[in-house]
Amino acid sequence: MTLIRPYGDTTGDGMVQLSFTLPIEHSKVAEGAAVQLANKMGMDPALVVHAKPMGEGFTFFVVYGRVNHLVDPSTVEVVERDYPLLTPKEANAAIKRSLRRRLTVVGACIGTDAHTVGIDAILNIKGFAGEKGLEYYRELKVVNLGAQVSVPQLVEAAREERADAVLVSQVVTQRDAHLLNTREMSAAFREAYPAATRPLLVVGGPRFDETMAEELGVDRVFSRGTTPGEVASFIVHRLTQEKAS
Amino acid sequence: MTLIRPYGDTTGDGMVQLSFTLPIEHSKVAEGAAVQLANKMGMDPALVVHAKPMGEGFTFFVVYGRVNHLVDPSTVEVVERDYPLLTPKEANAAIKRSLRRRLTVVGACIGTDAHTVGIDAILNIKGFAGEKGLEYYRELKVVNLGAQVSVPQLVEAAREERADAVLVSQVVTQRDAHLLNTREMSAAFREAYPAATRPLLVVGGPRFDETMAEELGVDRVFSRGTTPGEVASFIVHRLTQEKAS
Amino acid sequence: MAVGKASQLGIDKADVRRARTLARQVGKPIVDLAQRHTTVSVERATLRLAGLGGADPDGTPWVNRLADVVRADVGLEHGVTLPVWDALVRGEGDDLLALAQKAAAGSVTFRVPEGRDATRARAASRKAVAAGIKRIDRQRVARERMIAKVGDAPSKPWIYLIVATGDIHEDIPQAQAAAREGADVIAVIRSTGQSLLDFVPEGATREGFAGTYATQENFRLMRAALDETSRELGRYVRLTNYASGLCMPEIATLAGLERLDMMLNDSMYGILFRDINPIRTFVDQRFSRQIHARAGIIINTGEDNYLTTADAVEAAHTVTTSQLLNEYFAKEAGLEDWQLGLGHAFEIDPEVPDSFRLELAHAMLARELFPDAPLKWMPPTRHMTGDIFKGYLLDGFFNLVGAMTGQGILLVGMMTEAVVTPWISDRDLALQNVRYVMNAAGNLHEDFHPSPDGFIARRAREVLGEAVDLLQEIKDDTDAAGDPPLLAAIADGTFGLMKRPADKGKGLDGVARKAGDYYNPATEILEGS
Amino acid sequence: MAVGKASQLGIDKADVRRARTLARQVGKPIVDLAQRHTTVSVERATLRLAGLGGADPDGTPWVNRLADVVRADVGLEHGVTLPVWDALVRGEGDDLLALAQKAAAGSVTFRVPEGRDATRARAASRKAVAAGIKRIDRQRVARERMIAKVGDAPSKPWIYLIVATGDIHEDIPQAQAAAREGADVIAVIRSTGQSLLDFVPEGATREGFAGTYATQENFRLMRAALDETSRELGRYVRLTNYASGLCMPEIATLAGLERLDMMLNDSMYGILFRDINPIRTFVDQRFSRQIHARAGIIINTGEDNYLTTADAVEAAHTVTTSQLLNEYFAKEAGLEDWQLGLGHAFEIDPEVPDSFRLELAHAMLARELFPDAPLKWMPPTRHMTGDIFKGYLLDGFFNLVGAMTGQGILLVGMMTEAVVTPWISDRDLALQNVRYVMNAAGNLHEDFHPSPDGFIARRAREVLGEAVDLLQEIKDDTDAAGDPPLLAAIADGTFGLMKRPADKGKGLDGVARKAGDYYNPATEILEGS
Ligand code: B12
Ligand code: B12
Ligand SMILES: Cc1ncc(COP(=O)(O)O)c(C=O)c1O
Ligand SMILES: Cc1ncc(COP(=O)(O)O)c(C=O)c1O
Repeated sequence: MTLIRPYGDTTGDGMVQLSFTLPIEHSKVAEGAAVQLANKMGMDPALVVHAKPMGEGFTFFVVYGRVNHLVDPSTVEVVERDYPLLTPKEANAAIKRSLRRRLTVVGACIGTDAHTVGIDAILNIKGFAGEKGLEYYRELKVVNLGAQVSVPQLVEAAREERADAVLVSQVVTQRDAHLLNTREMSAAFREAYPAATRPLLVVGGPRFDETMAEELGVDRVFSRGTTPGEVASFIVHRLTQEKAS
Repeated sequence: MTLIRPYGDTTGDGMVQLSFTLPIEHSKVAEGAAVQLANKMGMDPALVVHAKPMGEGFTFFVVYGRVNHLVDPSTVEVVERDYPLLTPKEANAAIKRSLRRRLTVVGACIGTDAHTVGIDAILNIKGFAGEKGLEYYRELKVVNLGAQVSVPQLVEAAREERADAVLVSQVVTQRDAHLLNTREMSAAFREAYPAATRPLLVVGGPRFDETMAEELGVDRVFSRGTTPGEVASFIVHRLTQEKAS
Repeated sequence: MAVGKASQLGIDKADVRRARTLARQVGKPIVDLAQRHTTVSVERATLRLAGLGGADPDGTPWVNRLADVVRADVGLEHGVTLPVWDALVRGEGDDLLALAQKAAAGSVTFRVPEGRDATRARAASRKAVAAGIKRIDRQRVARERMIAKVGDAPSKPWIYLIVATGDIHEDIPQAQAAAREGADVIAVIRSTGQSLLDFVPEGATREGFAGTYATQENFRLMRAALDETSRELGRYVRLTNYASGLCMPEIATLAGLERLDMMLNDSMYGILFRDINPIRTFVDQRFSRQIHARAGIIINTGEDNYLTTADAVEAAHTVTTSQLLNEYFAKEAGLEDWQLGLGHAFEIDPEVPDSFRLELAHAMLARELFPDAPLKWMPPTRHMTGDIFKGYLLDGFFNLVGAMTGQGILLVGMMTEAVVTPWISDRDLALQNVRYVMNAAGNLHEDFHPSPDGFIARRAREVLGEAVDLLQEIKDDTDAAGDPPLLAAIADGTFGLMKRPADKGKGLDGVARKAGDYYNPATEILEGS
Repeated sequence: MAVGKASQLGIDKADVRRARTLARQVGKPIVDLAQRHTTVSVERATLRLAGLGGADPDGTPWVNRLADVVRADVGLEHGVTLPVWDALVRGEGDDLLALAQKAAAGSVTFRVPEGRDATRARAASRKAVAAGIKRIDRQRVARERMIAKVGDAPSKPWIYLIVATGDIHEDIPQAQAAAREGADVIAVIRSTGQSLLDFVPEGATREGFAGTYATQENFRLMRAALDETSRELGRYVRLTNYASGLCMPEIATLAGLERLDMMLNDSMYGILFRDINPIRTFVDQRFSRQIHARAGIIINTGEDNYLTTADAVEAAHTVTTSQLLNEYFAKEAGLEDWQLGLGHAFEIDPEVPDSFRLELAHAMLARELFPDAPLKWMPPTRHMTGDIFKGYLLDGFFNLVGAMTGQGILLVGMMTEAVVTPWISDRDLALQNVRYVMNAAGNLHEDFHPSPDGFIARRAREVLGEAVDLLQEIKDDTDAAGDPPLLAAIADGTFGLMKRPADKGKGLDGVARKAGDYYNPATEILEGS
């Protein structure tokens, strides 16, 4: 792969659009400050095409310009799918073959987060983007604890249900709520279980960075647009491989 | 003045919005490349909140995130008005007092540019933003050559009219047309006139950077939102000061 | 659009009457149920009306400390009033605070007074609570005076903007900026999780998540700031918060005391979206609405929320059904038409053909059914994505429906809906969007007359028909899942696809069936008896 | 909206008839004037039809070289045809190219043939030119066949998108991308300055400013690329360019030869906005429109441009007036209703109260006046600013007017209008805007019936009234500034506030009054005589 640049209307022109607010009254200096920021971001020339005074002591800017950075896609690290995508049928067969019992999955929105639509999209039969949710899988037992589950409640439920995997959703991200809660959760599981028997920990939500699994102490992070099939395939892969190995 | 940062919803949060296209098919790697660019621009964390495949081999991104740059308004250089703002009456009086003749201004859109609204806003009686244009000033003689005037034509007209100031508008900026044309124009005047008698050269248009006068070889650059009064005041100040000094 | 005017949508008056009759038939047994119960929060609200505020050093409010001890000693079924004022009359404390502190220290024992003791306790408590209600009355008068003096919002719809930084001291300047840019109503969004707290936090707070805690002090600070801005701008800027969750009655009370102007307050939201026990909710609802009625507060109901989980076309009639129920419950609690900000929303998938016309049909239906209610018109949220440009456009068309259908309260949509809680610039851009639409097309309704057998009118009648059918079904729902029928229907997942049985859900343990000697001076005064 | 239908705007049929009569009365003397003159570009177009292309090593087209020599030898008033084919018949060159080269080298002298020489020259020239016209005819058939085979644009309005990189090799992939994203029409914007070139550049070009040069080769490359994409997409994607400026007749000819589908072509744009001599323009106009008529090309007129300098409310009637004149001139030149993409635009200051309703009124008026013309609906440009969000919204409301008033050709507005020529993402976002509006509200016109005495209908009638008054005034304008009266009016600054006297302006020296023996086989064939 070769180096690339942003594309406005000509190959290599490097053009981008930027907007932000500065806590400063509108003036020529304020516009200069906006240019300074854009310059620091690598935009040169940077054109302030719109400056709007807002409230008291704030100005909103729209800036267009060329960035001089090169992008090297070959150095991008992404969490690529390192497991095969299975149909529900295949997933069921793999579980049957390898575990000889149903696999139990416990899901929840933890902390004070009440956004259940995401986890429901993964778990409920209805599913998401045309794929059925995990409840549809005959060999999966799904326990969906719903919203605002505390970490101790979750650990408790995981124990009671002898969960093979725990699926946690976090949607609210203000002040990094999702990161704090996830770390608290993974620490609690580490505390409550010996390493060998700890359930697989999976966390998901639209604003997660999928490369952060290790940092958060979980086995996998799923972000925006995840489909149930991906999640099922991952769980089955990990849990049946473990058994196999 | 103190250092400032962009403001999303909390002092110091540094949040900005960025959008651009990369010439790359949509994929996880493409999203990673978008994050890489944002990181290089100093955004960290950088969140790709929207990625849309466009045409073949292009993807459009919207990215939100925090920039770590600080902005120092005290180091911003702007072209501040270094002349007094005169009313038409005062300007007329100053000319009369100092030159004892009418001052001649020749205006034009040069090159292939046909956007006359900007220069007309400055020159025509009708004016702009509630201020009358230069034609309204009794002591100014205004010769508006209109659109698509070539540089030789302009020099010729300036000579014929014994212009004290030449006002040039440039609106089209694709491929830096405005900069090229302005440089060609100022070089021609330097060629055609001895330094002492060269008319004042003023250039304007919405996408000019006002700090570039020297680089472009002109006496002043006016940008977005200029009003006729500012231009008249500048011309009068420069030409009557010169006489005075 | 006034009552009595011929229907633009070809709606038969008899159908509307039938819908209201059904709503009453469904709602009345719930009111009876609510009257037979009390809750910890109703009791704490009563103590707050009597002037008990503040919290212990751990942050637990004194009303909680006191009510808990009373309950432990004598149960909840008599209400806390008789035991508490009995103790006061007995000289166990100089005032409520002293009593609460003593109770917390374990040095008082409560009893249920009888005979003359009871009469004395009743009289003393009624006096104390009446003082609180008088403060609410004075705030209502203060609001009316201030509006008369500085002026009201210049036009309808009122422009409603949210602030949600989590920090009251960031919220205040942002709210003031929003007001200066044109907001008529400021809503301070609550921190996640507050709805499930069984107490109201105390003091000025700076650490909410995606919203700021609702506290009496935060209410006071924000109202004072907006009073200042109202005077500066020459128009009264209204303040909104949430009377919702486990402490609904108390928050309503604090809102009345601190002169908030509108409150989110839905008869079923807590049940469906917070899994709060249905009986707890209906009891708390009725009390909080009685307070709102008294305080001259406009309520905002939450039908828009259904459409964030259910499909906005398929479930359109559940919105209408819920509006009819909310109306019934609200009026029963003493609220007047002008106080009913019934909710609905622009949540149809923009990919659906004719989505805009469907939105118009739904919005016009609400307008015709509730001609004298302000109506709260909620922007798109579910189909907003990270594509902020598309989002900005969608918000513009939402505003257009608002303008064309005479909505009273317009919640301004943000282009960053799918990204972050609103930035200062999001609000500014959003207001600019509203202003353009209102100025350019605000009078378009004059030119807009869907034909009575056209797409829009047919759709509106269809939705009303489905709502009537649903109400009929609810009325007839007499299975084991619950009684009254509405409880059975809620247990079955009729609303927002959530199944909420009457014997489950949070806060159930805070509910008690009233004993024969139950007494609550607040209810007595609010019900005018 | 078909002819004969009752007016939604309460417009009196008699007023419409009167407007058309006045347009004819104003236009006819101009047609007579045009018939009495020829221009260098008309003559060069004739040579192009006869097959002369290419350029000398300096880039000067052979048609220019040849025509210039002929003119120097015998003047323009006889046309170039007789002298040129006379020379060919005389054996001065094997073909046109050889003759042009010889002429350029100064080794031929031209004369005006008489008697049998003239007859022979006429016959030979007619044969040569007929071959060119036949190529145009074949392209028309090829277009029709291709549409029949791959399919046409699926619905109205046609979505019209511009590309403007300045480089034909960047334009092509961008145009193809735009087509794949939904464009029905691609317009390649021209480089600044081309309109004032008195020759058509040659070859594939990569260095335009804010647009790409219109050349025969660029036309061919882009049409071939779009043919490929049309087949890929299963719908014929139309291509547009500009038959405008000093070489209007030649560019029209090249468009016909290379199967372009639409051309910007206005009867007065060159006069007003490029300061081209009025007589030159009217002569070139008539010829170019005869070509377009023959080629089955749809013209797009330029009334939108008026509103970039004049106020869109005050000057609304000048748009209507110009549309009526453009219609008259177009029909006189043989164009049919379906070929009349009459221009108008959404350019009212968004700060003006009721701006959206005013836009609707203007757009509906155009729709009623020209029920069978496709109409070209132009997006806001003048009031677009660097605020791309506001711009995106404004474009959405522009699209809505387009949908509600059945415009045939929708020029898609860009959020970066005030910033740059469109980026690839701007087009994509803009198309998404159009798609949302069409899908969500495309059928809104069914519900939209402005009352005949309401704001919108009154405004429409007012504008029509003003247009009729203006036409009357023009007809009566018999002052010294010009004759016929339309020339006087143009000299007075009636349109777009520009004063353009008939004896001034660029290209005047390329105009000649025809001599008695003037001959032009192209005109003869095109006029079917
Ligand atoms: C619907 C909704 C609600 C509904 C929730 C109903 C419900 N039962 O879930 C209601 C109305 C109740 C609600 C309330 C609030 N909401 Co809300 N809400 C939304 C909304 C509109 C859509 C979210 C959604 O349903 N997305 C659809 C699902 C399918 O997508 P998803 O969650 O991303 O899930 C996918 C992936 O992320 C992934 N995934 C998610 N979880 C998991 C878990 C696992 C294990 C895996 C493998 C994958 C996975 O897979 C899913 C399918 O692809 C968003 C705005 C928006 N348009 O995004 C705001 C939004 C999420 N809400 C927000 C806020 C702030 C709130 C409130 C806190 C406001 C308040 N203070 O009152 C309240 C309180 C809620 C609370 N306590 O948490 C903010 C969050 C801001 C932030 N980034 O921090 C948002 C972004 C709106 C905003 N801009 O302010 N909300
Ligand atoms: C009106 C207009 C036209 C009209 C012009 C009519 C006329 N007689 O001027 C018409 C329709 C003819 C036109 C045509 C074209 N236009 Co044009 N047009 C515009 C438009 C909509 C507004 C410009 C305007 O009038 N602004 C209002 C005036 C008052 O503002 P201003 O020019 O900035 O002037 C102020 C200051 O800059 C300053 N100033 C300006 N000049 C001077 C000079 C001096 C001496 C001083 C002191 C100050 C000063 O003072 C003024 C008052 O404050 C802009 C888009 C937009 N919304 O900005 C596109 C725009 C300028 N056009 C553009 C283009 C590309 C064209 C064409 C080349 C397209 C084509 N290929 O066909 C053609 C050809 C024109 C040509 N040969 O130059 C592009 C330029 C892109 C770029 N940045 O390079 C724009 C930005 C649109 C776009 N996004 O594509 N256009
Ligand atoms: C009626 C009502 N109450 C409360 C809320 C807020 O949710 P929470 O209960 O989490 O504060 C909403 C949602 O906006 C609502 O509509
Ligand atoms: C009819 C017509 N011709 C030509 C043009 C383009 O301008 P130019 O003549 O500079 O190519 C326009 C503007 O869009 C137009 O409307």
